[in-house]
Amino acid sequence: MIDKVVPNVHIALSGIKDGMTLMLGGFGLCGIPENSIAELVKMKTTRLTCISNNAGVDDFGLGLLLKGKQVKKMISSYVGENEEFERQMLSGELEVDLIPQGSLAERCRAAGSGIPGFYTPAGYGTEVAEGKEVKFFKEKAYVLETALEADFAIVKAWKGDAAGNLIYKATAKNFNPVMAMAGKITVAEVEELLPVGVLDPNQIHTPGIFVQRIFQGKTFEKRIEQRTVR
Amino acid sequence: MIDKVVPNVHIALSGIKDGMTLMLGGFGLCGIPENSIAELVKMKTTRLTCISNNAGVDDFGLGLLLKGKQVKKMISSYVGENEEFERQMLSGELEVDLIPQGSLAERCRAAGSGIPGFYTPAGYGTEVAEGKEVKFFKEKAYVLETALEADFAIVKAWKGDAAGNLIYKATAKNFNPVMAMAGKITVAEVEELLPVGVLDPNQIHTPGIFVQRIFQGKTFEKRIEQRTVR
Amino acid sequence: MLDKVGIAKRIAQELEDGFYVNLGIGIPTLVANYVPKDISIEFQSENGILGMGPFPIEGTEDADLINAGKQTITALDGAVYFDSATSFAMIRGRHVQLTVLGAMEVSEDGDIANWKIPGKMVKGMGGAMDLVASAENIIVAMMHTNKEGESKILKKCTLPLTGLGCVKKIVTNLAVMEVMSVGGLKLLERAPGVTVQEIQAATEASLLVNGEIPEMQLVS
Amino acid sequence: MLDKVGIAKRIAQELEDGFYVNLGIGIPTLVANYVPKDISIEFQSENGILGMGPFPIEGTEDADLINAGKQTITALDGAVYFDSATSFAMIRGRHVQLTVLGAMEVSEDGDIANWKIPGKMVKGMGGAMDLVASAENIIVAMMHTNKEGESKILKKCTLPLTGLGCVKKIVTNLAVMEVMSVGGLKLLERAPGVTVQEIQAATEASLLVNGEIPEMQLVS
Repeated sequence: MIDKVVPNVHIALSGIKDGMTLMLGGFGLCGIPENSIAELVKMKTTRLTCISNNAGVDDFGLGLLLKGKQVKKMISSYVGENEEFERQMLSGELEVDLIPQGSLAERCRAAGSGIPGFYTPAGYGTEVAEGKEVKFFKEKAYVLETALEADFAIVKAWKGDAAGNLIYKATAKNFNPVMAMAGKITVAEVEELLPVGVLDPNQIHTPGIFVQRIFQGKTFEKRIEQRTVR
Repeated sequence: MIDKVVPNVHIALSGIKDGMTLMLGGFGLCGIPENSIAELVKMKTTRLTCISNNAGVDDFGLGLLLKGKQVKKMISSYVGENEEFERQMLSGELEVDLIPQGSLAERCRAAGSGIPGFYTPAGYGTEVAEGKEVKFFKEKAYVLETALEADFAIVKAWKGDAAGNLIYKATAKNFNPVMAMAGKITVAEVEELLPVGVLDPNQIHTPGIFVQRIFQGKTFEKRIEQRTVR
Repeated sequence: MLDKVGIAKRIAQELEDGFYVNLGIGIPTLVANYVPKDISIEFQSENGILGMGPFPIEGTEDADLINAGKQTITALDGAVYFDSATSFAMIRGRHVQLTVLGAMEVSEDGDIANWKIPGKMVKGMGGAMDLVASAENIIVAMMHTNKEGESKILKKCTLPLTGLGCVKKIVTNLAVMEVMSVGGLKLLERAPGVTVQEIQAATEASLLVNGEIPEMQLVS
Repeated sequence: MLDKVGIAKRIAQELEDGFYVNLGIGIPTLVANYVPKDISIEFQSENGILGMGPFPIEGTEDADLINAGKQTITALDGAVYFDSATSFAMIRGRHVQLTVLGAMEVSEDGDIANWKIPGKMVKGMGGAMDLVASAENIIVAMMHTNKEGESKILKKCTLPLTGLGCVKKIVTNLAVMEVMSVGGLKLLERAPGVTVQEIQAATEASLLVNGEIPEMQLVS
């Protein structure tokens, strides 16, 4: 067994430098690597390119990095709920690359899978396809999309073991498994770090081979963005 | 819940006709849909194109279909252990299309994922790449491979429920999940068919949306191809 | 004339037994409340759940269980969770039979614009571009005209497109229309109390009116 | 001169702590028996297991648990099972650090042929083409010459290729050689009791011999 455990978030994120590209798992505030984001705020790393489906809210998630002006560019599919984001984007301080959600997910998976490019129907005939190669298969048009790589992928899982194997809970899975595959270095923060041999090898979502560092997260606030009840 | 249960293998395979393309899960004799193969032998369906990583052995697995001369073409990555196969192939009765194993898996997944084509390094510079488009990404050459579709995909799972959700056991998983995605009609035979609500929604390998018919297999011989012990 | 609930009720009539359905944010979400009792439907939410149930009972909300609108939800028996790549495999691979989306504009060729207004803050397309480019059956739920009374059913979209030639049917507060394969819209039904002339006046797109146009039948 | 076990032992010296390793059928499989005690390695088998253990104790064989050679195996603590697409994502995506394969021929440019002999029954390439095209580090384990004594280390492969310019190192019964980035092979080590002249005589490919060539150091 190859041991991936690091003692804390500080060591887990060592090596992250100004100007790097980071992938961060999560959908909205669900399944985001809270402990790592808090550490990135402390590290004051700047000029980051962040690949994440969303950009958090003003005072939580990636919004915290935006507030500290640590982000140079966001690559996302939807960046709604964030006033500081809007201000920086409209003022030109922040570059934003918007990508269809399915293409974003597949581009991460492609990077992790050694597939440099693939064809998707998403975005054909729209500005998203501008400058991209178009190819017809069975008389339908598809756009060439390429693998999206990151220096670090930072994901959040429910359970994990020392070998780096990960299990996610419910819809907190979302982008975490595909991003875990795509990082040159993948860091996983988990709610519960278990000894090797406890997790059923049939039930693992992310095989440890994709994970370079794993640590037990200290606190998980798990904030709810839209609390709706019956 | 959309109920996918059919009472038996006979009804599960209804609609399979001469000349159709079938995908069959399994690696060697591990995780193959035994009950469905036995039924196909009974059905005497001919001129089949079978997409399966291997071709079984002389008296088990896909070897049974070959023996009955039901197969017109095999699309596989490795077809070693089968004398009847060799005879039919050398005599020209059987067409054989050999595909790198990773490309075979990814082409099934691509079909199920609405991705008509992708680039892979596998086979570049070899006869496998002849006639295929080559594209360079970061100065490395890749070959365009296309989605591989099937009229029916027939898979074997360990546990399943009425909604068509599937869980595989150990390395009997292999090609089953990617083929389950790729069939116009996907049939799953399971060792244990459970009521809906029993399976943990976090632990399902194949979501029921990919499966059109599911049935409880009658017998599983699960023959071992190479019994090796310490 | 229909309100938003009326539009949702009319779209619910398009559901068929065994359909997997993806509902967009806004009016489409309301469709879930009017599924006919005698059919089985499953709702897919592209953030990673199939078999989505109603909102949770107060006190049982789970931060790890949300829908694509980031709302807390529940899971029904038979539900399954999956990652984003698998989710869009379902969508792109046409395993989801019906997608219901809102729109800012729809053209008579089935083009749809629903993600960007030049000069305004752009929030992103989310999964909309994948959904419209992939679904075999896309129904748009929208108001027929904007606040200024101008038609949103156009000859050509003026806003940046979300997808090209993909809408199959449009259900508005005034009418049900079909996008014909040769281009142009065909009027199928009138909303209760709305005349064909009123619909024509509110529609910039070419609208084929063939014979008597029936009024929608909505069960309450 | 080395036997097959000797070749496996020499290749085992190439293993580094933390490596994920894929071993082909034949001599490569033997490498698993000689992993240095002080390092941690995990074996991937492309049919869908990471953390492969030894063969099972008689009576505990499980038909659902095999390796890519279709042999019954066991799983170690920390093992994980996965589907074939994920397996080749690991391989193509370069998450597997080292691949050890057998070969029929290798060229001085690192081309490899190991799947097809024209006129003979072709069994297929299995995962070999994906492995050689993807791995960052490919070591070939083979006999230096064929049964007729002819070199299998050639200027150009004569058999249909499995992969182009992908082999990094060759370990044979006679020698360890490196494929140089400019092309051509460099002799790194001699097998015990084998002279540089004997190696040169058995090698058709261009072979750079630079200074004194050390003999392999094999711990028993």
